[in-house]
Amino acid sequence: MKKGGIISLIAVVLGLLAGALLILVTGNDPVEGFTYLFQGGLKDPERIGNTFATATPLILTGLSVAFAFRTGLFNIGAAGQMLFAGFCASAIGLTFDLPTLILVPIMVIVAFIAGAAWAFIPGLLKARFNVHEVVSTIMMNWIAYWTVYYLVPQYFKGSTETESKMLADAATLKMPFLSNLFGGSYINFGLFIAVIMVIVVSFIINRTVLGYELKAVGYNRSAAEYAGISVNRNVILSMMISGGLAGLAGVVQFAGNASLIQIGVLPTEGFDGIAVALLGMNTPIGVFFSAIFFGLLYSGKGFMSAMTSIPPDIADVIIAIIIYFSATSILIKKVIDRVSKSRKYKNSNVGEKVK
Amino acid sequence: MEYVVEMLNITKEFPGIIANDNITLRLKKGEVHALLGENGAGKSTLMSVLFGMYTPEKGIIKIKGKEVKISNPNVANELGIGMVHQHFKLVSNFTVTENIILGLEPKKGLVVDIKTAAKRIEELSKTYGLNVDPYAKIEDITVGMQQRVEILKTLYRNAEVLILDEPTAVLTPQEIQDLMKIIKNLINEGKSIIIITHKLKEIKAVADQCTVIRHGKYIGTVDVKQTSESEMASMMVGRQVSFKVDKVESNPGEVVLDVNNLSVKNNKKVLGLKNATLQVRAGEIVGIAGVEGNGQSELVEAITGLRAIEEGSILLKNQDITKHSIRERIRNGIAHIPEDRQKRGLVLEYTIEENVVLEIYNQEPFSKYGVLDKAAIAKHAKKIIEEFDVRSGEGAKTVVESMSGGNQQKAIIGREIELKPELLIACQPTRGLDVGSIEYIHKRLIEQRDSGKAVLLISLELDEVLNLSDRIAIVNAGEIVDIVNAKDTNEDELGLMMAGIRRGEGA
Amino acid sequence: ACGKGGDTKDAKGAFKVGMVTDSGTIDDKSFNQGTWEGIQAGAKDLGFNLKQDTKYLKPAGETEADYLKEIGNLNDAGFQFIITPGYKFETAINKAQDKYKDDKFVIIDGTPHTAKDFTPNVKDNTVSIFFAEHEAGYLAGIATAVQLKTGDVGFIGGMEIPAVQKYNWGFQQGIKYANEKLGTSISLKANNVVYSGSFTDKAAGQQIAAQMYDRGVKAIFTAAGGVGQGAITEAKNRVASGKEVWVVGVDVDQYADGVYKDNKSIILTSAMKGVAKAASDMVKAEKDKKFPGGQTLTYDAKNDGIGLPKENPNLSSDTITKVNDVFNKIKSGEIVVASERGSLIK
Amino acid sequence: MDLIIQIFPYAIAYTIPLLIVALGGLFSERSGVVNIGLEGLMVVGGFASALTISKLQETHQGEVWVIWVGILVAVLTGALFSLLHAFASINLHADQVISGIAINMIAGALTIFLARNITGSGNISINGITRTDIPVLKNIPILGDLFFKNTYSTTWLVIGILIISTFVLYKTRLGLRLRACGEYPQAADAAGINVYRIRYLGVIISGAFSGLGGAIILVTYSGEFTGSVAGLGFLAIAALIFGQWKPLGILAATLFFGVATTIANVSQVIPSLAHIPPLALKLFPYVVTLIALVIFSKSSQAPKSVGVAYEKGKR
Ligand SMILES: Nc1ncnc2c1ncn2[C@@H]1O[C@H](COP(=O)(O)OP(=O)(O)OP(=O)(O)O)[C@@H](O)[C@H]1O
Ligand SMILES: Nc1ncnc2c1ncn2[C@@H]1O[C@H](COP(=O)(O)OP(=O)(O)OP(=O)(O)O)[C@@H](O)[C@H]1O
Ligand SMILES: [Mg+2]
Ligand SMILES: [Mg+2]
Repeated sequence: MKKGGIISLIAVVLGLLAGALLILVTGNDPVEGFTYLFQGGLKDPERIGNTFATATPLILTGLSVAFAFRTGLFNIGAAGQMLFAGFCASAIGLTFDLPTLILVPIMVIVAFIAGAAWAFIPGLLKARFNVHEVVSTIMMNWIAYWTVYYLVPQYFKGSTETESKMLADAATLKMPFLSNLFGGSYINFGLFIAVIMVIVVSFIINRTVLGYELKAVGYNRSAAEYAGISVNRNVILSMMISGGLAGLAGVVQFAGNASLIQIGVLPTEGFDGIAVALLGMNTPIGVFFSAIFFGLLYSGKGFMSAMTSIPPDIADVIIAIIIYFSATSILIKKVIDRVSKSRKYKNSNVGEKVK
Repeated sequence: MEYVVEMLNITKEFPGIIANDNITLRLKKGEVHALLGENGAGKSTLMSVLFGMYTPEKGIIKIKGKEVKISNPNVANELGIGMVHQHFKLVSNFTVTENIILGLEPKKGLVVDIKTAAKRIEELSKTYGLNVDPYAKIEDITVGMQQRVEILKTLYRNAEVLILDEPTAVLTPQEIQDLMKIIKNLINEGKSIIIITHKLKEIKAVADQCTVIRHGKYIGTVDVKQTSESEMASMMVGRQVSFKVDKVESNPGEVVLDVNNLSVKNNKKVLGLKNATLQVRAGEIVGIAGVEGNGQSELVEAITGLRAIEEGSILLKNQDITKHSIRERIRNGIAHIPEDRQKRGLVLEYTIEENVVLEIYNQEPFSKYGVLDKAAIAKHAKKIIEEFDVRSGEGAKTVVESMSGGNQQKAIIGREIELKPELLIACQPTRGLDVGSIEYIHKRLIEQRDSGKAVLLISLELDEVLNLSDRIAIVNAGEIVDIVNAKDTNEDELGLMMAGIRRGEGA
Repeated sequence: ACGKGGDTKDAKGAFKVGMVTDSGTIDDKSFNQGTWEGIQAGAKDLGFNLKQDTKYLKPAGETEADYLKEIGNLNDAGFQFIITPGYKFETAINKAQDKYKDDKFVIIDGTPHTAKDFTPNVKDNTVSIFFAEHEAGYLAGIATAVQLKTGDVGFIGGMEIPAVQKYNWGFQQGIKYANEKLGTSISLKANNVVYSGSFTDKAAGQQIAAQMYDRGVKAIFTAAGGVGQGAITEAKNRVASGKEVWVVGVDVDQYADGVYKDNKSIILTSAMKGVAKAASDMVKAEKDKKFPGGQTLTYDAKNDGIGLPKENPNLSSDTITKVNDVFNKIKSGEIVVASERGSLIK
Repeated sequence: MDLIIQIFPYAIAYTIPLLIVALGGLFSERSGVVNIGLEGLMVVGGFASALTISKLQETHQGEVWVIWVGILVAVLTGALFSLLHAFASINLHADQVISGIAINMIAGALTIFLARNITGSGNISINGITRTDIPVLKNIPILGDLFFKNTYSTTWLVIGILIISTFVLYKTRLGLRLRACGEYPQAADAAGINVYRIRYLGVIISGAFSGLGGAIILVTYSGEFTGSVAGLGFLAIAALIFGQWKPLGILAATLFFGVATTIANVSQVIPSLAHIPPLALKLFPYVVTLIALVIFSKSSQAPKSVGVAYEKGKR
């Protein structure tokens, strides 16, 4: 894992270097650009708060993807799970008039369940029929997209046909005290949910019987089956937990960072989650830091763009290149191995088997 | 007489291991040359070098006296060298013809000319007595037939020199006989052959010369006619070996496993095991002898619950477990050393610690309230590592992927024995292991028997079955042909029965 | 570059104008583009350094928070005159006008209000601008009807947002008026009034337009962003194979988009709203220290804030005369175009 | 039936890019490399052709060869860009799915970035090609209406490629080798075939075809590059699986998507469809795909070694 962290860091550095090159090519000053990029995300409490807020749903979708990954599944459907769960949670928030302390926990739980339910279908199809989850979750994304598209205007039409009614502040995760602490930023309770989930997921994966089973199934289905672990049950369960985490991202996004649902958009956080998980080497802690890093780039790029004439799209290019580098991390790994091996060889008997 | 192939002072290294260390091998025209060595001695590697799949670090290769550089298999083909690999290199949903012509496809215009190719294959098949249908699909033909396709592949490429890598490992004794005939035909047609094997009897039967390597090093080349089997064996292992296993008379007790009229479907959805009835008692080892794919896997998977059954019943200590889940069967005392240790037996990404609790991680003391107790697990692992001599780089924390096959196997065996089972099913427990490990594992299996456990042994190695078992069930085409006492039978008789010929029916 | 929150104006008296786009892009051939072009035009007239003194930012998402973030970025970079197109900015501007009291805001197609309370809350540093899209749609309806005289026409909208709906309703009323008063016989069937549900799905635009044309529709009024582009593609295609079909453009003069050869276009006319004019007006007003803070402006027929293009090569002079006639009647209040659906289709 | 005839030409227009991209995916997967980056490769193709065509049309208004030059550039660019994926997944044994995701991200971000820098705008519009009827053939009853009226020249190009691809895959040397590499690369390697080269070829073809698909979208129904192809690349992958990795299966699957999506899009205009809830129509293609995948799951024809990196000498 330590090596994984180093590889991610190297990928980040290489991505930033490539970005710097691009900035240079377009006739701008990379040092200036990066200065403003990071200032934009960190300069004052408000910006720091916004960076955290931007990172919050990414932490959760990143966890969602990483969790599935750890159990051998590729959940490309976090966007749909997030959207559907966000819709269900918002529906609760718009329908019931309850005190915040009761309503919001219900919404959070409903979001988790809705996300899990949405992911249950691909999980079931995978377990029972061996339908590849990449395809089924893509289909489920579109099904969520159109379902929400038609249900929002039908039942929760807001000021126009294209958006839902706005949630009352009491039905959101907003925390005025926290927001004020960060200079009026829109940071909200979702961050705590995300951090708690990082800890919970980390605990599940590393310390529990459930995590042991899920990983065993992910690494080697045949061996899990041999040991009497129910493979199907675990595949479904894993997809559901992954979907539930994406669902939490949904409530955090639509009842925290925003307070209404716009139809006609699949939340980009769902796809960014893949990149976050990847850069985080699929470990909860890694996901946390890589989400913060993504949040930093996303919230800083506008400022960079405002202060210089570097197009804001450069941030996306940098992220994409970082992902390519971490996808090809084997190259980096080889270099590291070579360096550490040549060291190892020096103080061991050459010719002995390296085990 | 001139040499068709000379490999001189070949050295080939892999990261961390020297697979071939200064090896020399010379093959005369019209000769069958055996290459002998233990598992991992470097035989396949040496032949891969000759076939252009690896480039050696040192050494030269001469073909018909001329020095050559064999940079890839195409070059080898052009030089008239063909290889039949230990693991067949056949595309299973292609036809025989498609497989044979792959890489050397005749064309008619733009189109691959299957017809002409098939005709040529048919002719070759006749010439060498191979009897292969050029239009059959690989997945539909027997292993023996597939091997002939591999031989045809080399002949189609006009190979002068054929390399056969452990060709007999997957064959029935009768198929082995046929192969020997084919080898003779090939020699008569002017081919030269290198055959890899660690079966001394076969070398005696067919080879002229024998080159022995050990731990990647060249030991020597002998004239087979002049050398005894035990001489070759000690060259191979480096010491005097007795392949006999010491064991006392068995003392069978009550019936532990009782399989009645069991029928099970195989992966192709047809009955792979038909109406099998078998009992294993406490304190005895029952061996299953048979060629791969004759119902052994189906039997074991049905007993362990990995595969649904069609008909029949399975009783464990008089309790009907036919409908029990895998986990319940493990609880009830079935332990299973799986035939494919990397596919079934281990989670390669897990450490030794994690692997030794694969079946019991959810029981106390290894977990409580759904939370793993890492200390208890570590203690358990330590015990197994010590008792079963599992060697690895970082002790209990070693990721098993990085361990050698023998040590992986020891870890599995330790884990299963530590389950303290009533019935121990051991499938191919020594496959791919060296002599030292084999001896050790055999000792542990006998120990289990002597302590009153029922042991079901499945092995493709007749020697192993004969030496370890008290009783032997022979399977053929999914049926139990017969069950005999190990003392009352021999390899020849078993071989006949494995080919489906019952006792007394004669050949 | 520039320091934080510095002077609104530099030595030359130029100030920096920023814009935040809504979900569309800066080249959406619609109000994002219109707003930006207006800013550029205004700034150019005033002799600004376009590269340094004007800037647009594209938010990462469409939430209030995303919008506020970009507004904050502009503010911090010294762009203290900020124009935002679209009703989606309503709550964001409502907060921004309090948060950045030294900045000036122009919101187009919307008015600041809180989440719960829809009463407009236009502070002194904000101007809210609306357009009478229904009047523009009305004129387009008249022009289409008079030019074609008989036959079917259709409407393709994007998503059902207010501006698009108003175009639609106005268009329907215009057709009706022409049929009743100007002797035309144009029909607009319910099936031919469609909201595609997207502003980007060009394939859908093409397919819907094709179905309409196949069913005898001669001209389609599109108010649908990229979906409209799909319809234009389809129309060009048909004209190239000798058929006569038309598209009525929206927001800006789309004539150039419809050119298929020799400067001939399938754009019959366009229902324009003066987004660019509004944006440039505001920039100039600020420069002249006449920024109408606190007001809600409506750009309509009366102040030439909406209309058809000056040049309409595809309209006969008779048509143009009649359209102008109606235009004047709207100006004078003789004709009142409803901005509500009422009994209209969809 | 009438309905089908009415919408068919437009359904085809939608089907064709999907078909060619899925066909590209077929070559990649049959050679053993999963390519989830088709979406990004389409975007790259769309961008390259848009840029080329718009530049050329500035001086050569209305000339058809301009379009074809644009398409050619798209094909080449797609092929070139796919090398990134090939290198990662073939030489570096990277996780092919992840590498594909990275390709999608790079393509999306880089094209917009370049478009902004080159043209000052993220969008590039062009004048596309027009549909024509095929003389004589168009008069065949029903078939003429379905297939030979209102067709784009690119449609015939793609149909041609489909036929050639089927031929290549099943009748030629290359096809045999390609399929062997996807099924059991060890066998191909032992037969002296350069597995890496074949896989590179498979990926490059997928890049070229995806680029072509992106360009076709541009020159037929879209007329404008906007930095995205709205999930069509992913849909192509679904069609590839739905079509069971066979050219004709893919044709059927993409045609199904084309027709179903077109029906959903135009339902409001067509009186006989107008009463079906639009949600049902929109969901139809996706739900049917899921059901179809379940039905086909029993007899999956996936190349056995697809997605598995081939390491020479690994046993
Ligand atoms: N590609 C490889 N990379 C690393 N090590 C390898 C590779 N191939 C073989 N080895 C190692 O080289 C040694 C010789 O292997 P080889 O396959 O030649 O043995 P063998 O004599 O054919 O054994 P067997 O009887 O099991 O077939 C072994 O230790 C093996 O693990
Ligand atoms: N194909 C291969 N590729 C890479 N490494 C290999 C390969 N085969 C073997 N190795 C490595 O080479 C080393 C020796 O493996 P091998 O299985 O030959 O051990 P061994 O000497 O036979 O030990 P044992 O007797 O315990 O089986 C191990 O570290 C193994 O991981
Ligand atoms: Mg070994
Ligand atoms: Mg070998």
